[in-house]
Amino acid sequence: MDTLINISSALFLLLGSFLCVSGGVGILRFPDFYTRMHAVGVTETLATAMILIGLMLQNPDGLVVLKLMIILLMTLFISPTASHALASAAVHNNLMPELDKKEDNEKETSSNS
Amino acid sequence: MVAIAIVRMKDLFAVIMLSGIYGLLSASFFVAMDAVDVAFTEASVGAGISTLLMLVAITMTGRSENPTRHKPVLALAVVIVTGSLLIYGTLDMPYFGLAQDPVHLHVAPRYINDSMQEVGVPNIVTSVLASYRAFDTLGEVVVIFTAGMGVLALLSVVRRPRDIARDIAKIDSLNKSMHEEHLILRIVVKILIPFILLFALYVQFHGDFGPGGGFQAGVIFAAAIILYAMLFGMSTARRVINQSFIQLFAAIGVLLYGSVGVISLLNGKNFLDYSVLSDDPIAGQHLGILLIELGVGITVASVMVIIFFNFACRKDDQQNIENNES
Amino acid sequence: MLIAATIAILVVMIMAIVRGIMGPTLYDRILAVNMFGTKTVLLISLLGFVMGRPEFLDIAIVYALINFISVIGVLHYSDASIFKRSDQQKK
Amino acid sequence: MILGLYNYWIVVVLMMVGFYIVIAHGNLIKKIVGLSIFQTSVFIFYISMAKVDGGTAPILAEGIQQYSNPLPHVLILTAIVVGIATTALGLALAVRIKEAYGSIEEEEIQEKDNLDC
Amino acid sequence: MLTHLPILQVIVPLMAAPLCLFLTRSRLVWLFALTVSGLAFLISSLLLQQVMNSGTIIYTLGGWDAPWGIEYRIDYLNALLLLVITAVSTVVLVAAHTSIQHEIPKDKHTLFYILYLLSLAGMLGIVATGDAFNVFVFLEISSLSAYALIALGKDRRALWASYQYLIMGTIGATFILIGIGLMYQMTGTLNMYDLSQRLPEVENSRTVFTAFAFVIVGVCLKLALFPLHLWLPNAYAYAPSIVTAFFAATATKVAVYLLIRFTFSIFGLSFSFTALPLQALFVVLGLLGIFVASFAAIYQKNVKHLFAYSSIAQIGYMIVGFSVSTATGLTATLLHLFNHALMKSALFLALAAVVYRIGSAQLSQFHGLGRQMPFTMAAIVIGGLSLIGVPLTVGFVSKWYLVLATIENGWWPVTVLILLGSLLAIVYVWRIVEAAYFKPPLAGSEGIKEAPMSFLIPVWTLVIANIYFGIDTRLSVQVAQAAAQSLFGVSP
Repeated sequence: MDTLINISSALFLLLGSFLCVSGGVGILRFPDFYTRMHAVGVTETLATAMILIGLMLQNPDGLVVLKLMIILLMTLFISPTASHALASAAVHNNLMPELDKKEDNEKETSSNS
Repeated sequence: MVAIAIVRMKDLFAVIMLSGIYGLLSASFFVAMDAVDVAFTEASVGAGISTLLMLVAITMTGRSENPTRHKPVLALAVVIVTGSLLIYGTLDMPYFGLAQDPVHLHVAPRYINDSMQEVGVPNIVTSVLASYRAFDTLGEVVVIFTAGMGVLALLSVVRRPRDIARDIAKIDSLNKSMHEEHLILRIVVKILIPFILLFALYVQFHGDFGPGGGFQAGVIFAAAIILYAMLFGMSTARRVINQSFIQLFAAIGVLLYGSVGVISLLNGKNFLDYSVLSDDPIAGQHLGILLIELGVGITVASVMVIIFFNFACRKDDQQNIENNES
Repeated sequence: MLIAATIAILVVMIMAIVRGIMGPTLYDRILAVNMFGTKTVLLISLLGFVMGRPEFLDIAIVYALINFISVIGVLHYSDASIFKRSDQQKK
Repeated sequence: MILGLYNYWIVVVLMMVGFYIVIAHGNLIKKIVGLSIFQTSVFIFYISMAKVDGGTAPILAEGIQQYSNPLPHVLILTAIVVGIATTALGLALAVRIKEAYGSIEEEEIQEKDNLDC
Repeated sequence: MLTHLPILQVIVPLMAAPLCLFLTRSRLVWLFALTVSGLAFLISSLLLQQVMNSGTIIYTLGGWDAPWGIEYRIDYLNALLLLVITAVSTVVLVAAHTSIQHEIPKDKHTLFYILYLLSLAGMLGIVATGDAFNVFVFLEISSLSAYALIALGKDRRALWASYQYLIMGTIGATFILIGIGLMYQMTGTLNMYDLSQRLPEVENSRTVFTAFAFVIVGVCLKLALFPLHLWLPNAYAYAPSIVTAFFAATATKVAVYLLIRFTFSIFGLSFSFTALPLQALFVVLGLLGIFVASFAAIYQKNVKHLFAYSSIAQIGYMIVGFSVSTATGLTATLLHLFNHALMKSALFLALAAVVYRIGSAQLSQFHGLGRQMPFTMAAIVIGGLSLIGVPLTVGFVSKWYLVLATIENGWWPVTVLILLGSLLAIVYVWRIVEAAYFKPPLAGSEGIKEAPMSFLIPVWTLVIANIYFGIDTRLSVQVAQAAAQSLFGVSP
C-alpha cells in the first residue's frame, strides 16, 4: 500500500512537472498573445492540481492535506478567472490575434510608446 | 535572481510588472532561507500592495519615461565605489551559513533556547517581535500610521455634497452595468471574499504557532477590501466603508498597542512588560502578544485601506475633471 | 522526486521571466506575472516538503491570493490607462 | 573562500542595481521602484546572514535541533513595513508633483522651478 | 512614576498623536498638542535633573535585559538633546495655530498636528534609545512625518523639495541600515553599549571598517554635511514656516547627535579617528561647508533660503568642533548645537511672523519692515547678531569655545578660517538689516501691522533665552562639558 502511494505520488508529480514545462515552452515559443495564453491557461490548472495531489499523497496528515485542498480550490477558482479576465481585457482593448504581420507591428509600437 | 537586474526599461508598466516578479522572487528566496514570516510579509507587500500602489500611481502620472539620463557617468561612479566598498567589506565576513558565526552565538541562542519557557510561544519570530523587541514593533506600527497620515495629508480631497450625489448616481449606473461587465469576476470574488477575511483572521490568531501575525493578517484583510473596491467601484466601497471611521480605526490600533504598555506602567512594571496582565507570567505574555498583534493588525489593515482609497479617489477625481473639461 | 519537480518549476519560472522581460505587449507581461505567481505557489509548497516542514503552506495560500488580487488590479488599472490613451489619440 | 561569500556578492550586485536606478534615472516613479529594489536587497542581505546550514525555520517543533537565527527576521519584518511606508509616501508625492507640474521627469521639473524663481 | 520618565518622554507624544484624530476642532487639537509638548518638556527637564544627580539612567523596555531586549540609556548627551528638542517644539507650537491659518488648508490642520507630534516623538525616540536598530525605526518615523510636513507647504516647489528629501533621506536611512547589519554580523548584538564592548575584538576586520563608512555616510546625508546638503535649502524654504522653525532647530541636531553617538560611543574614539582619515576629511568638509554655504547665503533673494544656507554653514562649525576630537572641541560642538537651536528657531519663527503678515519671505518685500513690525525685526536682528557671534549672545559662547579648541590643538589656520566665516555671516545678516531699516517701505504696504501676540511671545522667549544663555553660561556649558567628558571616558 505504501509503495503504491509513493509511486502514484511520484507519477502525479512527474506529470505535473511535465505539464508545467510544456506550458513554459508554450509561453516562450508561441507566436502571439492568445496562443501563449492558451498554453499557459490550459496547462496551469491541471499541472497545479497534479502537483498538489502528488503532495497530498506524500503526507496524508490532516491539517496539511486541508491546506493543500484549500490551495487547490483556490487555484481552481482563480486561475481560470484570471485567464478569463486577461483575455477579455485584451479583446476589449483591440489586441488582435496575429493574423497580419503589419497590424501586429503597429500594436507593438503603440504599446511601447 | 540576477535576471531581474534588467529592470532598466523605459516602459514604466513593464518595470512595475518586473518589480512584482522581483518581490515574488525575493519572497521565495526568503522561504529557502528559512525566513517564513518574512516571506509571508514580503509576498503580500512586495508583490501585492506595493505593486498595486505603483500601478495606481502610474495611471495617474503616465507610463512612459523620458530617455534622457543625466550624469550617468557620475552615478555609475558612485555606484561602483559603494559597491566595491561593500565587496571589500564582505571579504572579512563570516562565511555564509556557518553555525559558528558571531551572529548565531551571542544574542540569538537565548531566544532559541529560552523563549519557550519565558514567553511560551512556539514561533520564535513572534516572541522576539512581540515581546523581547516589542518596542521596535510599536515603532513599526507608528511608522505605518505615519505613512497613512502622510498620504492623507497629501492626497485627501474634500468631498462636497455635489460629489456625494454624483457618487450615488454612479452607483446606480454601475449596478445596471454590473451584469454585463466583469460578471464572472464579480461572482467569483463575491464567493472568495468571505474566505479571504476568514483566512486573515486565521493568520492573525495563528501567528503564535506558525508563520503569520498582525501585520500579515492586516495586509490580507486590506487586500480583500481593495479587491472589493476594484471590482465594485470606489463609490460603492466608499459607501460601505466610511473614511473618517477607518481613520479612527487606525488610531485605535496604535492606541491599543500603546495602552498595553501603559497598563504595565500603571502596574509598576516597565513599559510593555506583559507579565502584569495575568497572574501567571506566561499567560500574561500570551495575552499581551495577542493584544498587541491585534493592535498591529487593525492599524495595518486600516492604513492600507486608507492609502489605497486615497490613491484611487484621487484618480477618480482626476478623471472626473478631465471628463468635465472635454 | 520532489527535487525533480522543484527543478522543473524553477526552469518554468525562468521561462516566465524571459517572457515577462521580452513580452511585446502588456498582456504578455501580465500573463507572465500571473504564471510566475502560480509557479511560486507550487514552488513554495514543494519547498516546504523538501525541507521537511510542510506546516508552512499558509504562505502558499497567501501567494495564491495575492497573485489573484494583483492580476485583477493590474487589469483594472491597465484598462483605465489604456482607455485614457486611446482618448488622447482620438484628439 | 569564494564559495563562502558568493551569496553576499549577489546581494551587493542587486543593491547596486537598485542604487543606480535611484541616482541615474530622472523619472520619479522609476526612482521609487529603484529605491524599493535597493531596500529589498538589503533585506535579502540580512536574511542570508541569518541562515544556518542544516537549520530550519525558527518555529519550535519536536525533534529539531538547529534553527536559523530569528533576530534578523524580526528586524526585516520591521524594515519591510518601513519600506512600504516610504514607497506609499513617495508615490503620493509623485502623484501630487504630477498634478502640480504636469510631469514626473526630474529635468522638466527643475526647468519649471528655474522659471519660477 | 519617576523611574519611568525615559519611556514617558517618547511615549507621551507618540500616543498623543493618534488621540488627536478623536478631537474634532482644530483649536482643541492645537491646545492638546501644546499640552503634550509642554509635558514632554517637563519630563526632559526632570530627566536632565536626574542625570545630573545620579548619572546615567538605564531603562529596560518590557523588562528584558539589555542585549536581548531594548534599553533606553540616558546620559548627559541624550538629556541635553531631549531638552533642546522639547523646548523648541513647545515654543514653536505656541505660534503654530496662528501661523498655519494662512499656510495650510483648513481640513488638514488636524493632520498637521498629528504629523508634528509624530515627528517630535520620532526625534525623541532616536535620541533616547540605546539600541542601534531602534534608532533606524524612529529615524523613519521622524523622517516620514517630516516629508509629509514639508509637502504641506503652499508652494508647489514644496512637493519637489519634499520628494528630493525623501529620496536622499531614504538612501541615508538604508545606508545606516546596511551599516547596522554589518555591525550586527560581526558582533551578534544590536545594543549600543554591548556593541561598544564587542567591537574592539573585531576592530581590524574590513567588515567593521565598511560598517563604519556606511553609517557615517548615512548620517551625513541626514546631517546635510556639505557635499550632501542639496536637499536642505529647498526643503526648509518651501515648508510651512512653523515646520521650518521646528526642523531647522532640531532635525539636523538629531543627526549630529547620531554622528557623535556612533563615532564616540559605539566605534570608540581610537577606532573612529584612525580607521579613516576622518579628522582631516571632516575639517575640510566642515570648512568648505561654512564658506560655500555662507557665500550662497549672501546671494539669496529669499530670506528663508538665506537662513537655510546659513544652517548648513552652522553645521560646518559643529563638524569642525567635532573633528578636533578633544573634549573642548566636543564641548564647543554641543554648545553650538544647543545655541544654534535657540537662534535658528527664533529666526525662523520671526520669519513665520513676517510671512503671516506679508505673505512672502522675499528679501525685496522686507523694505521698511523695521518700522512696521519693530518687535519682529528686532528679534531677527538679535538672532542675526547671535549667528555672527557678537558677545553677549549665545553665538559668541560657542564660537569662543570652538576657537579655544582649535587653538588648543594648534590649528591656527582653522581658527582664522572660522573667524573669516563669521565675517561672511555679517554680510548676509546686514543685507536683511539694510532692507528692513534703511529702505523706504514699499508702496501699498501701509496696512502691515506688528505680528500678533501669539508670535511675539514665543519669538521673544527665544530671543531672551538667546541673550540669557549668552550671559549666564553656567547651565549650558556645564552640561555640554559633562557630556563631552563622559564621551571621552573621563568622569566629570
